[in-house]
Amino acid sequence: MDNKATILNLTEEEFVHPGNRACSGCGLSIVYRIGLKALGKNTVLVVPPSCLTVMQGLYPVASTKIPCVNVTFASTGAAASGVRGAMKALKKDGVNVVAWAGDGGTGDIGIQALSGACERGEDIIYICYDNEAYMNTGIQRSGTTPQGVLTTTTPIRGKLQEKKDIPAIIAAHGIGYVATASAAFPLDLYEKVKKATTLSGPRYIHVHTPCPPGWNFATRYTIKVGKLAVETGLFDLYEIEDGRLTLTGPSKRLLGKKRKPVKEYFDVQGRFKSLDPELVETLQGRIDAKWENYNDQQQQ
Amino acid sequence: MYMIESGNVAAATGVQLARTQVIAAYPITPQTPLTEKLSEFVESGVLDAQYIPVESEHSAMAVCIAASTAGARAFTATSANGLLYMHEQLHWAVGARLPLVMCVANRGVGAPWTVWNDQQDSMSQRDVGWIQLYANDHQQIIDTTIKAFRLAQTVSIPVMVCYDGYLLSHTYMPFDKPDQEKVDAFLPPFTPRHFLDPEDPGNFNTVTLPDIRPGVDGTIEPGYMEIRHNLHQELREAIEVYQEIDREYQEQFGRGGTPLVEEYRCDDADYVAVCIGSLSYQFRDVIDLMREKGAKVGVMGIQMYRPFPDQAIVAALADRKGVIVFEKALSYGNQGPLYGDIKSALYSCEKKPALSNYILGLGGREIKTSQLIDALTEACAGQAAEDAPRWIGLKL
Amino acid sequence: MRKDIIEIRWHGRGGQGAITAAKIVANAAFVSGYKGVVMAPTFGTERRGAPVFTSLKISKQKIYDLSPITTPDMVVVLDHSLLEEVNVVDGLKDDGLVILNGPKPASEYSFAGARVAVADVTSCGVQAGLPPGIVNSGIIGAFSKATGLVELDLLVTAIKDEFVGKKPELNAKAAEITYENTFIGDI
Amino acid sequence: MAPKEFCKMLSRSKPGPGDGGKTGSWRVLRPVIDLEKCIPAKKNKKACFTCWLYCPDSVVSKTVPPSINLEYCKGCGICAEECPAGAIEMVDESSFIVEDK
Repeated sequence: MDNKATILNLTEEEFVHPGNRACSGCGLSIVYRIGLKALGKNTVLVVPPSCLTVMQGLYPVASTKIPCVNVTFASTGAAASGVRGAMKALKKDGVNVVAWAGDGGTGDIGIQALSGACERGEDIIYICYDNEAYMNTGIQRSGTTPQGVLTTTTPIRGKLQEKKDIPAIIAAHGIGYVATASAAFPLDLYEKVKKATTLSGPRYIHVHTPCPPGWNFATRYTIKVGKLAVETGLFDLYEIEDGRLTLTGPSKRLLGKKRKPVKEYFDVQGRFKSLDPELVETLQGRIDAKWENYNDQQQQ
Repeated sequence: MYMIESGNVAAATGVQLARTQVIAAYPITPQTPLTEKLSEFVESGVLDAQYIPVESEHSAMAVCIAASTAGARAFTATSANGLLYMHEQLHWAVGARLPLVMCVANRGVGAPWTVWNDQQDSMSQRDVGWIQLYANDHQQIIDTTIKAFRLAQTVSIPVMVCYDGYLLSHTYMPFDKPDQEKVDAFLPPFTPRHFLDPEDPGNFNTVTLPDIRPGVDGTIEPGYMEIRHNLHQELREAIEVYQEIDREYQEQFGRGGTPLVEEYRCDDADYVAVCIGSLSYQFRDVIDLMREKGAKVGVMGIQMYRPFPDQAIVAALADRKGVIVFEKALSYGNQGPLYGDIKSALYSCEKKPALSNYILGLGGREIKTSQLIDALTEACAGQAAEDAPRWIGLKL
Repeated sequence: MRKDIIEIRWHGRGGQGAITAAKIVANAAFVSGYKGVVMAPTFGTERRGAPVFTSLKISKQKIYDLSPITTPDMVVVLDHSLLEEVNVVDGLKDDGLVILNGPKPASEYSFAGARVAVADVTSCGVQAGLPPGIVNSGIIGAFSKATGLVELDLLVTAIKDEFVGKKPELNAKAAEITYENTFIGDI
Repeated sequence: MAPKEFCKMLSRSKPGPGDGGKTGSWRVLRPVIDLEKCIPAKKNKKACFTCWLYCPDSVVSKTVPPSINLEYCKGCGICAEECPAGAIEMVDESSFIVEDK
């Protein structure tokens, strides 16, 4: 990047109107607001059912100043391909075609269409905001819900299975750009989205997105919780280009350092309250092993 | 220019002449040769379009929906379970009022698997709001495909062009390929007033409330129910619109004239067989043979099934002694779907014809001319005037 | 049931080109004045090497009945090895004709009263310069000689149109050579 | 057929504020900026703007001093939580009732 994004040089132009229906303290609101700043006006959005559908407004009022087509749940990747196909057919260049979906819409019901678009090498940006459950329908487990999390469909013991690693699945398609980001690090997110706009082919950005009602924490802690996920080494910020994974910003700074125990992250959220200490230990072990690997690779 | 080609190639040629801009499709028998041909047209440069080889029929329709919303003329094709897999998207496309055209090479649906022809696939999609046109031979396939694009963009409602799998899709027969120049004059480019435009950002297909609601400028905008009501009204109006389009096509190309129903020797017929698709042509030999023996019979093919051209159908059938509906589909647990529709249309007639319903040809079961003669003779003798459908060629 | 329709059934193996052969004859027949031409391949799953058949109906009038042929006026057999697997004369009309690609003289074949025309199409193709096994252009020459339904020159033109980019001249030559080497047996 | 009012055919929304109404009414706690502590206010120049960056509802202005659009502020408190100078306090809305009237 020529100019590093700073709070001061970030554009004041807003593409999202206030007074929309997002929950108080919504992580997606931050991701959406900052992401659209990076994408800019010359953008077309493709959105399946999700919190974003509601946040974008009920007919006939839209909260977003970017053209958008709402599509069926399973079809986002294909619909984005269709928009790009039309742009090519109509000889319209220079428009960012951006699919913007939740974790369920991306990794569960939408993965077939997304996989197809990646395999075909469609010239689209796909942004997944991962709030780790079906929040729009009232907090049901999804493929990306972490192990041990209480949801309305894992109400007592918490989810038994591990979180599905969507960015790794997408990266396995061999596409040119895969990145992870967090609502708690808006400038890192901004730079990754901005970088994506300068590339072509399928580009995928997976954004960890805290959700106060879904994760059961007070609205003021959205940034704090998001930061803890990164600082404990649980959710890592990276880019994958040409098959090479590079940690970025806040995660990169953790290399070779002592990380905060993941328990700190669990303790500030109601959704982890049924975790038994044994599982906490297991989960900490997994994080430690992962970082040992990162550190080893760093030394090579 | 005359060509001898398959029905699928006739359809593909129509799509090419319509200067379709975005094509998405997924292979399914017996539709596949159509999209193979289109991919060849695109790769060879005969057609300047984007061909997107998607990973499912659901995605094929997603591509068409999005491309059309972005302002491009879009097309797909499918059959049987592929069409059923699209079901959700069919509703979406029509609710979004997109002028898509889709060819359906009619095939029976599983389970059990069958690849052969019947019409259960498209008949089971009759209530989604798409316009359904049926072609009886290759000339009608190519002509109807071209007219379908014009109709779709005139009324902003998607159109399904259906033709019998294998019987038409894979059979070769001669047909005339219209001149590109004349097609261009007949079918203007697709230029929607609203599309995905960063200069005029709109949010399409947003959540819509049960009630009406003021917009940003204070104008009251419709609720879900008004939008759906308007769809129904305009779908009804499409009957007349299509007749006008067909008249114009006839003036330009010298073919057409039967946009809603196609009658054969019906003028003085006491008994009329009614069916959809190529069966209505096969019936012509049956009618000729029975006429030779003095029976006053005729056959009527339904060319537009949705919207249902009830007035034209009542006008054609009202004073007959009997109407015999032959169908390659069934509303399971009830009767043939066309039969039910015709019965309901004739309810208002003072002198109601005797009605009979036959189910035949399911899953590609061969239909013999002799069987049709037997059934029609039986019905003319008043022996099949009952609601429960009779089955032809059943081997129990 | 219509008396004006000539029904021709083509027997071949999947991938052998029976459909292409029937299509070429359909094109030439149409050009020669048969307004009704309907050619329907086996409906369903065609597998390479498996026996397949194709229906061709021609008439001076438009044809409406698309159902498969059950009582052919003539059958064309692209590969004599099919005779062991398939009853190629099934439903053949009483004065029917069998046109066969086979190595033996016509007198060696007997089809219960049917007329027989035989050509060693495989050899004729090789003689024309085609790779061994290409028989779908050659058999058309035999068809023309045996039936007289469509003039050879129209068929040769149709062959050249169909085989654009795929050795059109050699395929045409195969048909011509086969035409000269088709022998019609006595009844 | 007469040209149709395309807008009445389908759901196509136009951008505008306040789709969810005056979302300021959702607030239980109100952010109040202490200009004595606020960094841009103290320095009297464009600086910090952490509150502006993190605000989910874009109701904080990037001005000196920053101001908060209370018509739409949902009162989440992220600005107060993240302010590096501790300049924003979340104050019970009920204490403003008299004042507002």
